[in-house]
This record gives sequence, structure tokens and C-alpha cells, in this order.
Amino acid sequence: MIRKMIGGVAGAGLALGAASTAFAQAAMVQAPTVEQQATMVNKGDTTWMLVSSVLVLMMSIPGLALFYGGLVRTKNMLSVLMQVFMIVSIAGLLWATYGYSLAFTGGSPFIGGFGKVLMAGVTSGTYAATFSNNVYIPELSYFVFQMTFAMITPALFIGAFAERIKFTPLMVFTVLWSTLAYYPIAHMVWYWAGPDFLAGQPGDWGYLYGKGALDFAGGTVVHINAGIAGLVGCLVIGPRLGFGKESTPPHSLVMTMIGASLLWVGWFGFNAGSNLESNGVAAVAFVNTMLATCAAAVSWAMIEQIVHKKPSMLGAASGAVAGLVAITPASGLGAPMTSIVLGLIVSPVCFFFVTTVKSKFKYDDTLDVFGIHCVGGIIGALGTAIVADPKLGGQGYFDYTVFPAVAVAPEAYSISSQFMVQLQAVGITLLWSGIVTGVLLFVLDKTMGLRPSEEVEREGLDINEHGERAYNY
Amino acid sequence: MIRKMIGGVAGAGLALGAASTAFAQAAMVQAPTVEQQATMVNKGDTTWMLVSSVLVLMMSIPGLALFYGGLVRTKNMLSVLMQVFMIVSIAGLLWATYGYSLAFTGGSPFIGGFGKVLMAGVTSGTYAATFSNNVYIPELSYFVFQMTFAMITPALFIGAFAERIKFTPLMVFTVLWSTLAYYPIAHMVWYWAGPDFLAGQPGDWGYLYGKGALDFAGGTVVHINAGIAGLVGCLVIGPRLGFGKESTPPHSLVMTMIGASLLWVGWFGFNAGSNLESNGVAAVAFVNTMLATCAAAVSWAMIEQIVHKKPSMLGAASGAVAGLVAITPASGLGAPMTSIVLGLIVSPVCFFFVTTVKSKFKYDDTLDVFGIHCVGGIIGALGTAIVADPKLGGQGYFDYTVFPAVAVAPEAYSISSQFMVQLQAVGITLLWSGIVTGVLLFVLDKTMGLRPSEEVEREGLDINEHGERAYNY
Amino acid sequence: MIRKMIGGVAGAGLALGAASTAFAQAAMVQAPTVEQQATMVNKGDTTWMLVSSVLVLMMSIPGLALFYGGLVRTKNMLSVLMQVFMIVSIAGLLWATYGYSLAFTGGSPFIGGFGKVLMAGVTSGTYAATFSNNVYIPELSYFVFQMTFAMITPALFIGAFAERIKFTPLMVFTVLWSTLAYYPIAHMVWYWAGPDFLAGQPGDWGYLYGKGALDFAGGTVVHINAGIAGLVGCLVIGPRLGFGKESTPPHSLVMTMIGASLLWVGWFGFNAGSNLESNGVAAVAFVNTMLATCAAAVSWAMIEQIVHKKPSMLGAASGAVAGLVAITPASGLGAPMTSIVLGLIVSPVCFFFVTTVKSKFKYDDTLDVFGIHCVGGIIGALGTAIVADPKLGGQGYFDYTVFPAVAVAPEAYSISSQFMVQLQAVGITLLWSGIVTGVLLFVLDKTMGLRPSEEVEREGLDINEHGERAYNY
Amino acid sequence: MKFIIAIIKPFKLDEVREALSGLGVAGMTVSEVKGFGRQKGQTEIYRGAEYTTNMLPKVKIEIAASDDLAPQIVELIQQTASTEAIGDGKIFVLDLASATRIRTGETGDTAL
Amino acid sequence: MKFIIAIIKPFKLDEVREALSGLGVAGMTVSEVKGFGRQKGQTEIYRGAEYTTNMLPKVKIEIAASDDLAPQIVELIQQTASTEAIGDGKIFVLDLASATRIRTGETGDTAL
Amino acid sequence: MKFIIAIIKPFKLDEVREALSGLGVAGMTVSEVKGFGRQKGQTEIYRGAEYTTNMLPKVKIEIAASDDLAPQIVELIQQTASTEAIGDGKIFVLDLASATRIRTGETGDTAL
Ligand SMILES: Nc1ncnc2c1ncn2[C@@H]1O[C@H](COP(=O)(O)OP(=O)(O)O)[C@@H](O)[C@H]1O
Ligand SMILES: Nc1ncnc2c1ncn2[C@@H]1O[C@H](COP(=O)(O)OP(=O)(O)O)[C@@H](O)[C@H]1O
Ligand SMILES: Nc1ncnc2c1ncn2[C@@H]1O[C@H](COP(=O)(O)OP(=O)(O)O)[C@@H](O)[C@H]1O
Repeated sequence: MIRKMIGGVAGAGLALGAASTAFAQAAMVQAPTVEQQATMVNKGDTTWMLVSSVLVLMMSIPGLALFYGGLVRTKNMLSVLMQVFMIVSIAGLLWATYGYSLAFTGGSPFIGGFGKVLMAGVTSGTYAATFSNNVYIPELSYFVFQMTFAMITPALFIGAFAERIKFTPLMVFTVLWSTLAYYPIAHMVWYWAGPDFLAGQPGDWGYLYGKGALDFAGGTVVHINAGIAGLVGCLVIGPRLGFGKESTPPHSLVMTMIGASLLWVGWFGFNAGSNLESNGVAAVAFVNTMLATCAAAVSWAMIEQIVHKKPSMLGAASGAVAGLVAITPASGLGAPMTSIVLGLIVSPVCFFFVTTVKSKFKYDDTLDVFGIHCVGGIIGALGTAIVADPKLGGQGYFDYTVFPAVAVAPEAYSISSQFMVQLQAVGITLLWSGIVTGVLLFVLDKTMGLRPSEEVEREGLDINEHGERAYNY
Repeated sequence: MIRKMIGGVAGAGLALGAASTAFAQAAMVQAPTVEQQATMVNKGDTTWMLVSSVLVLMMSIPGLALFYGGLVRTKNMLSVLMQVFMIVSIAGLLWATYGYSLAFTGGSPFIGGFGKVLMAGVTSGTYAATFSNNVYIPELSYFVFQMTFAMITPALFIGAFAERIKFTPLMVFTVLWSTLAYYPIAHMVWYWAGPDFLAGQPGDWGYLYGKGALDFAGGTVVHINAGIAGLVGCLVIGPRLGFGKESTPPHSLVMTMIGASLLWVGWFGFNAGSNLESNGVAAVAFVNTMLATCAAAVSWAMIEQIVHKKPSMLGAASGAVAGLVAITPASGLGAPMTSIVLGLIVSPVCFFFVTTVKSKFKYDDTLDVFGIHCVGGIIGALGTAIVADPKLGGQGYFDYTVFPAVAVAPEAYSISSQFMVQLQAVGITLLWSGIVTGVLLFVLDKTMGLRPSEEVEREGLDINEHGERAYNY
Repeated sequence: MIRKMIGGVAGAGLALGAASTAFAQAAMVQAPTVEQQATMVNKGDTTWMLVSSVLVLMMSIPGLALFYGGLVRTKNMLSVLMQVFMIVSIAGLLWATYGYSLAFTGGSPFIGGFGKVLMAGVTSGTYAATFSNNVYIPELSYFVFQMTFAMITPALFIGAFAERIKFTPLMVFTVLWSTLAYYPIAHMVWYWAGPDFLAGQPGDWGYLYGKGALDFAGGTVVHINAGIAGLVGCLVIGPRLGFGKESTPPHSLVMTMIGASLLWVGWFGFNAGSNLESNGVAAVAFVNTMLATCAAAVSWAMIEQIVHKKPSMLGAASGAVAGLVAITPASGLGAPMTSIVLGLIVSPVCFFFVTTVKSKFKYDDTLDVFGIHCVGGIIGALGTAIVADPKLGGQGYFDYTVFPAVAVAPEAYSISSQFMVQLQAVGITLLWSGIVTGVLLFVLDKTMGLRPSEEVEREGLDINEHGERAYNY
Repeated sequence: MKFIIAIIKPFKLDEVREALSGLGVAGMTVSEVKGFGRQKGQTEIYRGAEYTTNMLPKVKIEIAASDDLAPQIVELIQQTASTEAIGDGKIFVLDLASATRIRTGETGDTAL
Repeated sequence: MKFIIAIIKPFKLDEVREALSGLGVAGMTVSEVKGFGRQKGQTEIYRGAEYTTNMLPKVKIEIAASDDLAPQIVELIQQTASTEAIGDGKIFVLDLASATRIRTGETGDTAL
Repeated sequence: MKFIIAIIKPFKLDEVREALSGLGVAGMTVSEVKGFGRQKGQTEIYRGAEYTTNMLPKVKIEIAASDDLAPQIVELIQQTASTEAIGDGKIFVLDLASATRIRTGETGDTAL
């Protein structure tokens, strides 16, 4: 899912060769026809993409739903579960309707076209490009993999204004935000013509892809994007009743731990799946994800040990999620040892945001969507510039405007110039998603109303909005 | 798992070609020997089948167990978990003993033979056919994939008479029902000689397979079969004490939501795994499953919004499961857009059954096994006739009595005649499973007794039947 | 992961052939270069190893954490979850730091070298051997698969002294025990030069591997190793306050059931993943695991039915785990029918240990780590000698000191001599791990102190050690 | 005024509440308790460890009532909650010195 | 001495507790209860089955107090816990015959 | 008759119950409560948000007893439940106007 990646030891030919020696001898085909692409599919890759899609779905339901749900009060538990469940469902339908077309067809550098609306022309016999020349996967497997990303991203921001939003306007917001924020950013960062086609169609790419922004699995597209929406959302909607006065301990850290664990487990589909191929680079992304997460869980626990003298389960879980967020953009680009460093760094910074910064500025980001996803995502996005450096063991990037693609020479990789590109991607995402969110929520508040009545908020959203109680022991 | 399927763009040769161009040039082999089959195995397929088996197991434990368990009262929670856990275990052993042989060896059109009793001749060096000519998978991977189906099916019906059945007779019923209902229906619908063999052995198939019934992943074999057993079971066993008088709210919708989510997650193994190959058609089944489920979750929530003004978490979860059930027989046959329609339709119908019909006829189908699995399964089975139509973007079917198999011409596909075949499959399953269930339960009730004493039912099955309490907070 | 395994019908050539006919004709390469290895990788295998790693991680978090956590009292729930979560994280970092190097590089027969410390030389372009000649997988996928084993093993023993140990010393112990017990045992049992290299480097193997010990997926390395550490640990640390007087019922058997189910689900990665290739033998390991577990769940429930008249959910879950433990060393070596026998036997023996033996000797092995993991592991390790016999349908072993490897002739396989080898492996593991654990814990107790104060133990570890409560309903 | 405390079997709660409504009892407060008495508890067994707590789940109902109504309430509860099996529970009556309705500040019988 | 039982809305607990601290009330015992009264409960619907239990979550506070302090406590609770909406709850006062501090065995007012 | 309410530390429950059995107390009713008093609570911290509720888990025992037995019960509980640490709890005694056994309708001391 980034512009500049390739598998294997030394480049396109060999990556392919690893799949089947038969190909190694065959001549490479530029801009292959669909019939030719059909012969460039490996069932190991197809399996990997399908499994990865399963894993990413598991991240949202039940993973994220439980991670968030455990942290709210009993009376709002079902509202969180329901919001995640329905956002996932609605965003899924939207993806098939026009989301995929807007994100992953050509058009302008800022948004795709309508060519694949209602999945027109997307069948069992069409194929999607990977990051290796002449390696393809069934387009539907790519479609559904990307779909699971479009499903989880809007489910992320609900944590920022949990316990105090009406259900129906939130669903409307999901549709609008996906259309105006998610699809454009995904298009800008991830859309390109594919390695066998770019040489013949230079410029057929998203705006930030063209700038050279690196986002392997969604640091900007997913985490910063949703994280800033969360912050703006909690500012527009305002703090919960009794915020800062009443104590609101998590009603079940057990659920939160289950959720964090399933996020961790499923995130391998998210990160290593983003390699689109099952090869050595997928394994790199996998290992980097594992190590950064371990490191971030440990460093969050350690900072709690220092500050509070008690390392907490919630802290360890928060650290793990922060680590997962931070490694996301860098997962297939960094090296194991630099991933550990990234993980060690992200937790203290996020800890500082969810404790000091939040209590200083008194915004009620209920479940720390900003403090963990946005801040962690920014650290990851910027850190990617560093860890991708081949001189630090990183995977660098590939130039796909030539055919076959060539890897950047280690001495040609410049951390500082990549850093500026990353900064730009971060900035554009923050601005665009922030503004879109603010405007949309303002309008929805004036029209449908975003907040339930005081009494409803007090009694809980479960019974009032959904007519149910989470537990009847 | 259906008679008429093939992968890839245009038919058998190409499907194979996708796996390895080396084969594309090689001549096709009719009725290959085991040694030849060994060279026709792709590790990507093997991985996919193993992973799919893992996913289907996760559907039953913990998925289904939690989905059901959350809906009963605290005092019966463990009884539900235990029933599912032990049915899974016993049905698994039974499958190895004689189930696989009765379901998946030749013999009569109605039941298989004893040739593979105790897994005779099933080794790491035998292979099972897929739906593509000259594509094989290790037989043990097919054996275990089918095993997970035989494990979950009898676990489905316990929901209909939850909270009021004795444990031991239920286990005996599981053994008898598997033998007399599951294996015959599975044989009738799914058994055939395989694409490379059918041309040479016309007629070597199950009764309904031979009629041309389409059931991609188990609409009739699994859901209608178990669903009607549930209905008959709850009628024979009678309603719970206090049914309709005492309120029996779900003790933990959180568990139900976790269960529904894991069912959704695992169902990709069930449906896309039923393709037996990891190719474009597996991706079709995957995408159809995702979209139908999203649509059904949304449409159940919407009908609740209309009827009760409050969309509920239980409703969304019920809708998702109804959608999964309905798409099951059609998953690899329909198209994404028609799958959405199927999902949108199934929820209102099931909603009507679990609310209006059930309260009208006053049967105590505790967890709506009939209303969701049987009704949803029927809608799916009949709907398959429509969505499979190539003129609607469906996958049609293949004629395997010629070698290599040929796809049905779109204009030759007739919805109405396929519909009649589907109707017949549905009718036979309803009748056969219904009668078998009724007779077995009647006999068991007279001999072992099915129902615990009033006092035991009142105090709960957990403490009385299993000597435990679910929670000791 | 054992010395003597190969896939497919009849040996190395064919196993390879199954992957790609292109290879079948090609000449075999002894001691291939890295560039040659790159062409011997199959993406189906790579996918399988990545998925298996995901599954094993899911076994520990949330699987094991919930299985254990549900069994303790509410006040200690988070301490268990936290211990598992942090052990997993720390052991993961340690593996990258020097664990992998100590376990899986040559050196002495007892411990590896420092060549791969900080993952030096382990990249996306290096490969690990499998059990088939000329079949390789990306080394990072092997690295991370083994990593998940190193992460779960120390998490197993905490069950023996749950509810009464201080957090920080336990983390220190995890580091020391991994270094002094896990890496050496893993090296002794599993390290070897690989099938293409052993003929040229005879003797380049771990001590027990060289003796011919069979441990397919970790009966000695994981279960006996951790199980004996648990027993010694609970003896050194002493019983809980009120042990044998106060009643300590499990606070949530629902969590225990979820945990046991996820252990079962994930264990297919553990066992079938240990085949390192996705072929017929992986399917054998998969099926054996399924059947032994079903059988053990049933036999534990039956013995409870006989002894207490009530089969319990905890019993069924305990049986399933005992079955999984027992089949672990034998999974890819036994046959389905002998696996059932192994499963049927292990439960009564473990039942005897956790009831009669434990109450007779009055050690407070809180969650029966010894009674289930160590005892079950011993039964499995010794039973492997029997079920591996080709005359009983077992897979036998391969002689890798010749190239290509040759399978043992059935008549050459001697159960009794293999049994003696197994006994030796069991004995060495018990002794070494037992002594290391005893010494380490003794020293830690004298220096840091292992046990919290009486008051802390009484109030619970959650609030005192972690500053949290598991539930705030 | 009287303060009535009734300990009953949980499944009798709905019946008792309805009966009391019929009598015109407008309010009551209910809580879950564990009862220890003559009734024997079930034995729980966890991996061989047997616990017979004899602590059984019961429901406690608290009702403040006027002196007039109190005896009728007691009688009604006794009749409705009885299954004639051991463990049916008890009804205790205490004197109530004062009662206040928080919303209005009313006191005495009108506060009930 | 008096034994005061107050049934209040759960979200008022913190406020009441703080107010009482101000008055010098050193201890109290709190439990979760379900209240049945004039206040109507929410309707729960599960797959079409409707339950309106009218059993609402409330919090019960029990305070033993000296005869002097008791009236002030009642008044303070009444004022703090009131939202002037139906369902605010009740305060009941009973006579307390004796009080003992377990730690020391002290009895009477000093035990409180 | 007396109605005895004892608030004790949870882990003392089994001991107290056994001691009371020895005295011939045939029944009691137990519930989980939260206690607020001199004893300081533990601080809980969730992502930096600190809560010191001072609400500690306690167990409440309610026993109806004859006038004769009541003082002995109070004394026994006091002795058994004491750990001589702050927070051991309280014993309150109220007068009990009447007691009824639901199963039989018996009243008075024989109902206990
Ligand atoms: N002396 C007592 N004080 C308080 N509660 C009591 C007392 N005796 C019994 N109870 C309560 O009444 C319940 C029923 O008492 P039990 O002796 O089992 O049966 P029965 O009421 O039929 O004699 C007990 O579970 C307990 O909750
Ligand atoms: N007679 C009573 N005895 C005991 N508790 C009562 C009584 N009446 C009301 N309550 C308690 O007080 C709560 C509030 O009573 P309710 O009638 O709803 O409103 P209000 O107090 O405003 O009149 C109830 O939920 C119940 O817990
Ligand atoms: N005035 C009171 N009324 C009701 N319960 C009280 C009162 N004072 C204390 N308690 C209960 O007794 C428990 C112990 O009281 P505390 O002041 O902490 O210690 P001690 O009993 O040793 O003085 C408290 O947690 C509370 O449950």
C-alpha cells in the first residue's frame, strides 16, 4: 500500500523467482493484459490476502469494540459496541457502492473516479497489482482487504466522544466523513497505476503518493485521519456531564484487555497484509509489528512504574496499541531493531499526551483517540522517514517509474528530505480531516442534533438509544 | 462443496494456469492416479483449507457458544457453553469414526459406504478433489474442513431448547441425529466423484447433487437441517417454566456481541473455504459474505428503528447472523450486488418470524434457531437460484460430466427450473430432518427423559447438571 | 521442529514435487546458497508460517490469559492478565536480543552462539530450512514463529503461583528463566543444520536432537519445561493465604471457556505450524490435534460423570487443554486413531494428578500447571515413541544425515528404543528446568522478595500491584 | 410506620410484587443477597475442590408502610412467597421512626 | 442513636457523600439496589420481547448517627439528593438500640 | 427480638459464620456493600486519572435473633471479625417488632 516497495532479496525478478522458478526464466511483461495477469497470480498470495482481511475485520469486531467498550461505564457499553458494529456494516456497504471507486481508480490526484461504482467490472477474473512487477492478486481480494480498512477507520474516532452522542447522527456522520475525508486521503496516499503500468503512465497517482510519501499500512490514512477527527469531534460535542468531577473508571478492563489482544493479533493482517504478497517483506512487516508492540507495551508499563509506582494492565494495553499505531506506516519499511526503538519512544510521548496534555487543556477525549491514534500515528509517520533508511537496515523504496522497478541506492536515501515529505502528508491529513470533521459535525449538530438530552446521558445510552442493558446478571 | 463451480477467468485450464504456468502447457489428465494427484496440489490451497478449518472451529467455540450463552439467564450460562463444547468434541470423534465415510464415500445416492470407517486409507498421501479439473488438496485437509461443519451443525439446534434439557440425553441425541440426519443430507447434497472422475463415472453422486441442487457452503445441509431440528425439538420438549410470564432478558449482550462477531469473522472460512481453492472465486465468496452480512445487519437495525424506534445491539447481531446464514448457500455463486439485496431481504423476514410468528404460535424457540437459521437458510437456498444466474452477474454452474468441465451458457441458465430444484432440496431437508428429530426425541423422552425436574430448571442447569456457577464475582 | 520429518507420500523428492512440478525435474541441490534458497520458497508455506504465528500469539493473548484469569478470584484477575501480557512482551524483546541466537545457531550441543544477537544477518533475504530437502521459508517467518513459542512458554508457569507473587520479580525471573532454561532446552531438542546441510555437517545439532528425541511441537521444550518450573515455583513460594480453608471458586468460568477455546483454535498454528510447510503432514498434525483434543475433552467429562456424577465445563476445558498438551510432541508423528487413544488416556491421568495427588501432597499449584502441562506433556512425550511407529500408522522419522533424506523403514522402527530416548529427554528437561527454577527463585526471594505482604495478598494484587480493578460494574 | 424486610426466593419476586401492587403498595426497594439457613446449598466442584457454601441466592425486599397496611403486607408476602419448601425465607418488621420523600421533603405516611 | 436509610439516584452519591463529610459524618455503608415506585422504568426489547420492569437502579445509604446529628443528616440528604424529578427516593429513620466498633469493642456514639 | 446488622471485612465472613454456627445461630442474610469510613481506600489510576474513592468492599450480615442471644452474637462477631486494624467495621442492633417464617407462617422467636 505504498508506492515504493518490493519483496525478496534483490528486486523484482528475484521476488518473482521466489514464487516459481518457471517465471524466473520467462521474460517480464510490461502492462500485461488481464489474461496475462491471470497467469501471474500465486495462490499463496491470494490466501494471505483473504486471511489478512479476516484479521482486520477481527480487529474491529470484536477487537476495537471491546477495547473501547471495556473503558466506558456499564450504562454505555452497548452503545459503543453498537456504534462499532454498525459503522463497520455501513462503511462496508458504502465501500461497495462508491468508496472503492473513489479511492482506487484514477481520476484526479485528489480523488478517484466513478468507473467502479457499484463494483462495475470488478469480478473473479480481474486482478490488482502488488508492489512487485508481474505479481497480481485477484482484485476482489484487494477490494475486500481495503474494505476492512475503510470499515475500521471511522470506528476509531467514536472513542473520542463516547458516552454522549446520538446514534443516528453518528451514522450519518460516518457516511459523510468516509466520503469526504477517508476516500480522498486514501486516494492521495495510496493510489497509483501499479508497477507494471507506472512507467507507461507517469503521473497516474495520488497527490501524496506522487510526492513520495511513505505510508505502508495506514499511519496517515487511518490513524492520523481518524485521530484528528476524534479530537475535533470531542471539542465540538463537548465534555461528558460530570467530566472531571464524577469518577468514571472503566467498567471492565477484562474486556479492554481482550480487545487490545485481538487488536494486536489482527494487526498482522493490517500491516503484513499491506505488503499484498506473502514473501520476505511480509515477514519483515510482521516482525517489525511484533517487536514495536512488545517494546511499546514495556515502555508504557515502565513509565507508569516510574511515575505512579504501579504498572497497570490498562497502561500495558495502551502501550501495545500505541506501538501498533506507530509501526503501522513503517511496518514494511523499517528494520526490526529500529522498530523496537520506535516502540520504546511512542509510549512515553502518548503517555504525556493522555495524562499531562489532556488534563492541561481539559478536552474530554474519552478514550484517548487523539492521544494514542493521532499522536502515535504522527510519531510513526515521521519516524518512517528515519527507519526506512537502508543505511539503518530499512527497506528503502523502489522507483516504479522505470520498468522493472529499481531499488533506491542506500546512499541516495535522504532522511531529511523524506522527513519533509512525511511532514507534508501529516499536515495535509490533519488539516483536511480536521476541517471536514469540524464542518460536518457543526452542520449535523445544528440540523439533527448530536447530543442526547441530559437525562438520557445520565441514565445511559444503552437503555435510551438501544432499549437494552448490557448485563442482566 | 457444490456440484457446479470453477475458479478463474474462463474455466478449468486457466484456473490451473493461475497457480502455475508450468501446468498451463501440460496436458490435462482425466482420472489421475494418486501419484499424479500429488503433483496437482498447491500449497496456497492447502494453507487456505487449514486456515478455513481453524476459522470454522472458532465459529463454534467460542463464537456460537457465546452468541447463545449471552442470551440465556446467568444460571444456565455454563450449560450452553458446555453443550456446545461437548457436541463439538463428540461430533468430531464421530466424524473420524464413521461420519466422513457415510457422508463422503460413494454407495447409494442417499448415504455413503463404510469404506473409510476409522479413516481407513485416509493418509498424508491421499488427495481430495476440488471444483477445478486437475486441482487437488490433501485429503486430510478436506476431511478436517468438513469435520468442522459436522461439529458446528448439531451445536446450532441447542439454542431452540436451551435452559431446559438434560445434558446426557442431548449428547445421545447428537450422536443419533448426526448419523441419521446430518450425514445423509450432507451426502445427498455434496457427494460427487470429482471433476476429473465424473465424466467416467456418471451417476456417482448424492441424490440432490444429481438433481442439480446448489448449496455452496451449507444452506440446506447446515442451517435448514439444524434449524428445523430446533423447531421440532422445542415443540417436543415444550416451553420453559414461566415462558411468557417471567421476563428472561439476556444475561450478557456483551457475550452475544462477541459471539456474533466471531461468527462473522469465522464464517469466511465456512463460505470462502467451501471453494476448496484459493482463487478468484474464493474471493467472490468472501466478498459476497461480507456484503450480505453488512446489509442484513443494517436492515435489521432499520426495521427496529421503524418498529420500536430503537435499533438494538441484539438486533444488529441477529441481522448479521441472518445475513451470514442467507448468503451461505449462495456465497460462491452470487454477485456482490445481488448479495447485498439478499442481505437486505433476509432480516425483515427473520424479524417477522422471531417477533410476530413466534408470538402468534407461542412456541418457545428460546434463541430463535428456527426464526434465524431455518428461515434464513430457506431464503438463502431459494435465493441462490436467482443470484447464481450469470445474467445477474452470478457464477452459474459447470457441467462436470464432460472433461474438462464447461460452464453453463448464461442464456441456458433458467432461474425458474433452478428454483424448483432448490425447493425440492429445501423440502426434503425439512421433512427428513424434522421427522428424524421428532422420532428420536420422542423415543429419548420416553426412555432417558429429556427434561430436568422443575426444581432443577428453576435453580438453573449450571449448578444442578454441571456442579458449577458461571460467575463468582 | 523435530529431527526426523518429511512431507508427502514417499519422501523428499515428492514432497517438493507437490509444491511445483518444475522442481520435480530439476536436480536436487545439496547445501544451496542463499540465492538458490530464494528460489526454493513457496508462498503457500510463507503464508502458513505467518498465519501460524498469528495463531500462537492468540493462544497467549488473549487465550491463555483468559483461561487462567477466569480461574482466579476477582481481586487478582488483572494481575494474571498483566503477567501474561508483559511476559509475552518481554520474552518477545528478549528473543530478538539474543534468544533466537542462543536457541537456533550452532555452537555447542547445549546452547547456541552469539552470531545472530540483535538479529544480525537476519533479513528479508535470508531463509530457514524446513524438514524437506530444498524447501525453504523466509527466515523472518521462522524467527517470528519460534518467537511466539518463546513468548507463551514462560506465561504458562505463572498459573502455578497465581494470586501471590510480586510483579517485578516475576518479570526478572522470566528473563532469567528464558535464558537459562528455555533457550538451552529449545537448542538441545530442536537445533540442527537442516536437511540439505546435515549430510555435510554431521554432528551440528542439539544434544537431544542428536540422540534422536522426537518432539514435534514442544512437549518437552514447552510443556514439561514450563510445567516443572510451575511445580518448583509453587513449592518455593508456598501456598496462598487460606489455602485449603477458604473457598476459592473461579470468578468467571465464562472467561476460562473462552480462553480454552482460543487455546484450542490457536493450537493448530502451534502444532500444524511446526511442520514448517503446508503439505499433507501439516494436515496430519492438524487432524491429530483436533482428534486428541476432542477425545480428551470427552474423557475428562466422562471421568467426572463417573466420580462426581456431574460433567463440568471446567472439566471439559481442562480435558481439552490436556489433550492439546499431550498431542503436541506427537502431532505430526502419530496417526489419527492413535491420537484419539492418546487423548482418551491423558485426561484420566491428569484428573488423578489435579485431584488425588495434589490434595494428598497439599502443594498449592493454583491453576494446575504441573497437573496438566507437565503431566500431560510427559504422557505425550513418552506416547510419541509409540504413536510415531509406522507400523501403527505413524509417520516414523527420516534420516537426514544422508542427502536426500530417507524415511526409516517401518520394520526398523523400535518403540522401546525410541521410548528410552524420549525418557531421557523428559528426564533432562525435568531436572534442568527444575533446578534452574529452584535456584533462581530462591535467589530472587532472598534479594527482591517474591511474595507480597499478607495485607496485599488479602486485598488482591490488582489494586495493590497495578492500581486498578478488573470490574467496576 | 413500619419497615418491613422480606427475604424470599428470587423467582418469587415478580409474583410478590404484583400481589403487593394489588394491595396498593406503591414502592419498594429490592436487593440481591445471599442467604444462610436450614436449606442446604448445592455442591460446587472445581477440578476436584468441593465447595458447599450453603449460601443461596435470595432477594431482599424492603418496604416502608403505614401501621395499618403493614400486617396485610406481611400476610400477603407470606402467602405469595411460600412454596412450602425449606428456604422460603423470612419477613421481619421494624418500627420506622420517620420517612421523608426526597423530591418534595414530605414526611410521614404521605412520603411513602 | 438513629439508623438512617436513604434511597437515592445513583449519580447523586458522590455529591451526597461530600455534603455529609462536610457535616462531619465519618462513615456510611452503601449498596446497590433496585427501586420500584412511581417513577416509570425504561422499556427493554429483546428480539421483540418487551420488558418494562419498573425496577430502576438506585443506591442505598445506611448511616448510624447520634440522635443530635440525625435530623441534620436527613435534611442535608433531602436537599442534596433532590433533583425535583420523580424517583428521587426516600429517607427512612429507625431507632438504633446499640452500636459497636469491631476493632476496639467501643459502643454507643463513640463507636460511630 | 433484635435485628443485628454487622459490617465486616469480606475475608472474615467464613470465620464469623462458623463461629455463629457454633453459637446455634441457624440463619443469616449476607450482602455485598461498599463502606466509607476512616479506613483509606486504595488509589486507582486509569491513564493518569486518579480515583481514590475511599469506598471499600465490605460484607453486611443481617441476623434476626432472640433478645437473649443477641448480646452474645454481638460479642462473638466483635471478637471474631476484629483484626485490630482500622476498617474492621461496625455492629448495629435494632429492635425487631416481629418475625415470620414464610414457609409455615410461624412468628416470633420460633420463626428465626
Ligand atoms: N435469623 C435469621 N436472620 C436473618 N435472616 C435469616 C435468618 N434465618 C434465615 N434467614 C434468611 O432466610 C432464608 C431462609 O431460611 P432457611 O432457614 O433456609 O429456611 P426457612 O425460612 O424455610 O426456615 C435464609 O437463606 C436467610 O437468608
Ligand atoms: N414504600 C417504600 N418502601 C421502600 N422503598 C420505597 C418505597 N417507596 C419508594 N421506595 C424507593 O424509593 C424510590 C423512589 O420512589 P418513587 O415512588 O419512584 O419516587 P418518589 O420518591 O419521587 O416518590 C423507589 O425506586 C424505591 O427504591
Ligand atoms: N456511621 C456509620 N454508619 C454506617 N456504617 C458505618 C458508619 N461508620 C462506619 N461504617 C461502616 O464501617 C466500616 C468501617 O469503618 P471505619 O471508620 O473505616 O473503621 P472502624 O470501624 O475501624 O472505625 C465502613 O467502611 C462503613 O462500611
